[in-house]
Amino acid sequence: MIGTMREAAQNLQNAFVREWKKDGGKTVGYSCTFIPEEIIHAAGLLPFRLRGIGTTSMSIGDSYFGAVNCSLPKCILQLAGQGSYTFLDGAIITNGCDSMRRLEECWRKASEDHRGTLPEYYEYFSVPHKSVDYSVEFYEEELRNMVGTLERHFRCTVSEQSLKKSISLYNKGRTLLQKLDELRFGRDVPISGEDAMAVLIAAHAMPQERFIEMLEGVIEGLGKAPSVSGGKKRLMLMGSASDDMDFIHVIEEAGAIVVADTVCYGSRTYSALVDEESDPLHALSSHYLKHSICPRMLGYYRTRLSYVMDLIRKARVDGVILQNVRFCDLHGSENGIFERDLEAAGIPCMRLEREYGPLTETGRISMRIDAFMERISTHCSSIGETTSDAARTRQQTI
Amino acid sequence: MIAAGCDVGSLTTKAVILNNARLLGHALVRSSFNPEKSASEVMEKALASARLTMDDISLCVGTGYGRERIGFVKKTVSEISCHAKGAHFLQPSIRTIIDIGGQDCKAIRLDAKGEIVKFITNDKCASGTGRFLEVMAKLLGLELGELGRISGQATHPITLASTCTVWAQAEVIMHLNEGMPKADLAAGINEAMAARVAILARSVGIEQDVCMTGGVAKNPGVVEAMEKQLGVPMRRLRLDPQLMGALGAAVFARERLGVS
Amino acid sequence: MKRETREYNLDWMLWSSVVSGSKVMDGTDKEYQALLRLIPNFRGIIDTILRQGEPGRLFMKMGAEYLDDIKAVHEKGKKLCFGTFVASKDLFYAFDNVVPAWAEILTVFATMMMRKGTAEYMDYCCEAGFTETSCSAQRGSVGAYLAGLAEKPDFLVCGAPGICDTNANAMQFMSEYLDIPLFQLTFPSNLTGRRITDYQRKDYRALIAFVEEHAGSRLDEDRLRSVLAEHRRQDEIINEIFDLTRLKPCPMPPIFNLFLYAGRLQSSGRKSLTALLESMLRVVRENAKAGRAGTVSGRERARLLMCYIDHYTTDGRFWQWVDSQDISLLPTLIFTFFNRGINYAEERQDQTYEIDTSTMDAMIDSLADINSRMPMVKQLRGPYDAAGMWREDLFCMTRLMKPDFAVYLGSMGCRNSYGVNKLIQRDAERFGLPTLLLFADAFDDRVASWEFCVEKISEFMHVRGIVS
Amino acid sequence: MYVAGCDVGSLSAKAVIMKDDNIVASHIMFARPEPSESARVVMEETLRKVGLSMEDIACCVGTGYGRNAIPFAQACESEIACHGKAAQWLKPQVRMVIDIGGQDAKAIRVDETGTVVRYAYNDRCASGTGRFLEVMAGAMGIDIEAMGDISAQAREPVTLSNQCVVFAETEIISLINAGRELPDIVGGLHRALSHRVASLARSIELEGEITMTGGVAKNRGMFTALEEALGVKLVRMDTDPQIIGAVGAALMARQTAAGNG
Ligand SMILES: Nc1ncnc2c1ncn2[C@@H]1O[C@H](COP(=O)(O)OP(=O)(O)O)[C@@H](O)[C@H]1O
Ligand SMILES: Nc1ncnc2c1ncn2[C@@H]1O[C@H](COP(=O)(O)OP(=O)(O)O)[C@@H](O)[C@H]1O
Ligand code: SF4
Ligand code: SF4
Ligand code: SF4
Repeated sequence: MIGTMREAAQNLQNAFVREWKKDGGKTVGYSCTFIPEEIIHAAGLLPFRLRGIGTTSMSIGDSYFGAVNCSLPKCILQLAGQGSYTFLDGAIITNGCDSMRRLEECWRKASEDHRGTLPEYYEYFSVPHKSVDYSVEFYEEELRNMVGTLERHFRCTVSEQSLKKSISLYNKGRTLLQKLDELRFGRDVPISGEDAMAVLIAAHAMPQERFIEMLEGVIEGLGKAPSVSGGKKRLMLMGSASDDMDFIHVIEEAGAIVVADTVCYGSRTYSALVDEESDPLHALSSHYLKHSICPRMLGYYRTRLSYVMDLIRKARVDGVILQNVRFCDLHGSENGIFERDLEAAGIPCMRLEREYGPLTETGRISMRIDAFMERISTHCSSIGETTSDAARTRQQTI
Repeated sequence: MIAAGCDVGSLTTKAVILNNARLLGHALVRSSFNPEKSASEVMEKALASARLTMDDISLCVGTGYGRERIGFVKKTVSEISCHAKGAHFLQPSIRTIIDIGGQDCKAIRLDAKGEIVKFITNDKCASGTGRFLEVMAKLLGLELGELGRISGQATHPITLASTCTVWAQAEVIMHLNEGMPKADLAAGINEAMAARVAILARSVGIEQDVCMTGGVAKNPGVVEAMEKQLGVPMRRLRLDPQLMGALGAAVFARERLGVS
Repeated sequence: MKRETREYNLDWMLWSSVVSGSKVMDGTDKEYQALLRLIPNFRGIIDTILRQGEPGRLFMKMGAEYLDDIKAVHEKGKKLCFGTFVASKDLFYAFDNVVPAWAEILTVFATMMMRKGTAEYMDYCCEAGFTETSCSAQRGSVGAYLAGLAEKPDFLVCGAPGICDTNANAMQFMSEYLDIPLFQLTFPSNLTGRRITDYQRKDYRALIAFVEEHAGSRLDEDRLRSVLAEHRRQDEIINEIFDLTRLKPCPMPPIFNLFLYAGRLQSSGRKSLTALLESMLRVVRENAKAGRAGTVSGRERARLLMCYIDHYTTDGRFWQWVDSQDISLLPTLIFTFFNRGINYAEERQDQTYEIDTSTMDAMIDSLADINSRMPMVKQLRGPYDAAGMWREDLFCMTRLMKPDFAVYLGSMGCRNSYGVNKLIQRDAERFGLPTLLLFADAFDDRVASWEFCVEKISEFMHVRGIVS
Repeated sequence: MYVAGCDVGSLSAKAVIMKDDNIVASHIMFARPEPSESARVVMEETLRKVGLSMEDIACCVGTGYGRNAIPFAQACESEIACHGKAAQWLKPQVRMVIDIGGQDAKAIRVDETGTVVRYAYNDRCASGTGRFLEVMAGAMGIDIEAMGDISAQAREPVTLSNQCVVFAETEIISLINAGRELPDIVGGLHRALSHRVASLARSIELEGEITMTGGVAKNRGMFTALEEALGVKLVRMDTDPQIIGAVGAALMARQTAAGNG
């Protein structure tokens, strides 16, 4: 079962998407976790999280984006321009982060040079950057517009009923993912971080119904599975978006196991459930704005820190990898504060800057991971300790 | 029991042989494209200098970029840990290490027990690595060793505007053509190097004693520029700083063997 | 950071330089020359400014007033509000105990006046753990604050979320690093429409509540009214100056550009700015009457539109160079403020703001509207080619001011403009405007030296036949 | 009437002598540290080939990065204008020129008179230039001239992640160590460089027939890689692509001389 999910996670147009398309289903790509899949689903469409995997060139990405833009949207643009995304019938871009929102224009422009590579339904929605009453209200209105444009374009209706049904379906998926987390958090972990990542990615790359079905099987199987964590250090991955299983593989090869993450494409989407009682659009707007741990919500660092601390405790994390894609402002800068605060709490951290895209710099990455593993093995920090050397020495440093 | 460490770096390969705390032999060769070959070559040389054979070595630990490919090595440790180990072994008061090798540079902070508290490595661009200096030395027609010594004679060090190694090269050529004295150029180059690395070093948090390791530590121009930049003295080590990684590896091997 | 750098405070250093700079003209020419020799590092820029006569002197005095407030804020028993230039100043001047200091303005001062620019402060940001790839406009001064080399702000106000991540991050980082409360003003991606206006007005009221809380005083209606009235007067003068810049040759001296936007960004609503603007208008009018260009020689060889921002490094030699080449510098694109009646907004009044001082509510709404049209806030919040965004503004300016060519210059940290500058260049070229993308950093000459920039601009003018 | 063009680049110095519509002599050599010296030597060599002396030259225009240091040049022109001019003159159907030299890469669009209408140059990093290939050739211990032939045998070109010249070198070394075939590595290098250059060209919009000039155009591996990256056939120059800049300068000289006389 995990093998099937890996297949789905490693290929853009995977078997499930092909099957969906074969039956005449329509697919809508979306750029960021702030777009409720529920709405797309309720419109009878397959929501597909945009990704940039398997690029071997940037010749299209670089001719629209600038040299200082993050490689994730560039890779997506590259794939789009190459025609790898022609299976999409629609795409929704938001102002997630600056580089990502510029994908909207770049893709639109690229399609003038590379004809037929822009989905017919192509929309930009504006997600507020704070979660207060008036921004929730504002976003609700944006979501209403989204419903409207989907209905008009795909000639469907999104009723309150269908929305509620989708919400409850996706809530079920979230609950199962939380269950998976519980297994990963236990002393004996039955699943490698690499496999867990495959599951998390697959959640947004296939019909949710199918995903739930398979995940139920996976969880059942894992209940009886032997531990794969014996004697390994437990790591958590934080920072920029990462859907690269090879990257997790390199980390785990150094003798670690990744038991938790806070990254986009990873476990950013299911820490809380959407309220099923109130008005669905309001519930979605409020859920997506209030439960995200993405630093694009500026001014909520403290909330995120306490979430992360909680996760570290629950997952018995020995060390944290704070990685960011080069030119990722949001995570690049937040990682700096996280490093300070987590180290002060006695949690060893390692910062790592990398490129999104095919993992070829394994040598350098694994050298660092090795060193980090050596550091936490000798250090043997446990979360209970309050002040570490790091915290104490900070006062004395220049 | 005799322990050895072998460090297959991007530019040079180093080996150190230890008997307890006593240094029996060491060697350094230029890395070839075949790390296995470089490793055996350097090991042979080190063994020869210690008048030993491979059979005398109870354990050899490998480190460096090519560490996974050394045939005679049973265990590998990352360079970061090895530099820390080696420096702490020689000088327990060391708290901050700045290691500049051929292809990267690292800042490492240790606690009193010699354990790593934090480290940062640079990996964005070749400026700020030993390679930068090599390119420049070649340009000036100087030996690597001279680049550091001659910069002491500078009166008006130049300022390099470009950070890119390749463009900086063009800039230096321009100054050369203007007839600028080599000492001033060398000093400017060393200062540029120190300035770039100092940022890295400061972000790990400088705590005294500070030392430099890696090949670039043999360049007194950079070491002095670094002292100026950071405003702290660089502690000189009792052994060739370029050997630090190999020494650390040997110390690891020795610990592994249960010698304390 | 070097020990020497740590010995001086940034705000103190800027203050002392600008204050002495503002006084050098008070003496005789001989004294002036002697004094210039004492300030070798920023002799060029001071001379370029002061050579403008009265406007130059008033500009320096305005800067001195601004920096004096900042440097002595706590001595004077006031609160320091630190933020980014995308939030308008008027609100803060309406509190009698709040002094606003804006990151980019301090960076620009320091970039132009200090020998090595702000390199060490920028690097200090990385040392503190802040990402080195972020925008140099903030890092240049924020680094000094992180290092404790300036009066510590009492609260932070940022208007960049939704406009610019890196800018917003700088404030978030600073807030966490120094433990200072932060308010973030946010903006939806569109500019006009009832929903948008409503959102912004609500957000602005939340800002006022925040400022009142941290300043420990209430927003004073009368003070606000007088600030806004002054602002309105300033807008009128600016409207006339902008109208005159359409003339060929352009009667406005190149450096007036700096005066215009720096003035608006640091002192809008203050008397010192009105005095400066009046004086500038007199000069521009005279040149226009005489049919002279604003350049020192009075000639115009080409008209340049900086389609993003200007270049500040290396002693501010940008303006000197432009002037020496007889190039007229048209109003820098991003520093347009969109007040009602301004010429570039002729056919799109809905994109402008209007100041209504009738009631407190009307005034607050006006403030919110001013703020949502601040530089960058207007042009970069949404898709570059949507209504009211970068592309439209560029084309409107081009039609109106008739530049011969445009140059894009920004910062290496600028995801937003780098994300679309190739597209905008493409559109501009189709529109008939030769456009050069300069790969350099306006605040950091370590990316590319000023000499490199000059070479590239000259080459462009030559190859594209803008000058023969 | 004889005219001359002299192109002092970062890596090589080139000179061309023209009579009417013909190139009568040309010469290429490695640049000396002193640009004026390079110019003098390369010009002397070129003159010697046709038994002329500097007095016979009605006008000489200088170009290239050392153009301002050429003592005998009556005028200077940017490389952009020279490459554009000469490529279009030699191949009239050409509307776009991609010039990759030792120190930079440029995409130039010209009109039917050879006048530049748009251009873009690479950003300030050596990774998109000919220098990239040179350093890599050095790392692999092969000749820069041989790279084209070697890459022709590539079956499965490698993918390179690193943009920095120096780090790419490390990557190459590890690829060699991992046992990858030399042709595949060289092929991968060409691919990497051609993609960078292709994006540069695309950023000013591809138009009409495209040609490639500069020293790197001599490398047929790069030539085909660029064709693949752009998805179009490139126009091949009959003249040595490395001297195109100098030819352009000579054409400018001809114009000047005609204007004067
Ligand atoms: N004798 C010397 N004097 C000054 N610098 C030297 C000397 N020898 C080597 N170096 C510098 O050291 C660098 C190599 O450092 P090293 O630690 O051997 O690298 P690596 O471990 O990556 O192989 C060279 O790039 C050079 O700049
Ligand atoms: N014979 C050749 N075969 C393949 N590549 C070559 C050859 N000669 C030069 N090159 C390439 O051309 C580059 C130099 O180009 P050139 O146009 O002479 O540069 P510049 O004008 O900057 O001096 C070198 O970096 C190399 O990559
Ligand atoms: S990191 Fe944040 S803004 Fe970016 S895609 Fe993920 S959720 Fe969206
Ligand atoms: S220049 Fe760019 S990065 Fe800097 S503040 Fe402006 S939009 Fe942001
Ligand atoms: S700027 Fe130069 S040294 Fe830096 S990445 Fe580019 S090629 Fe490498």
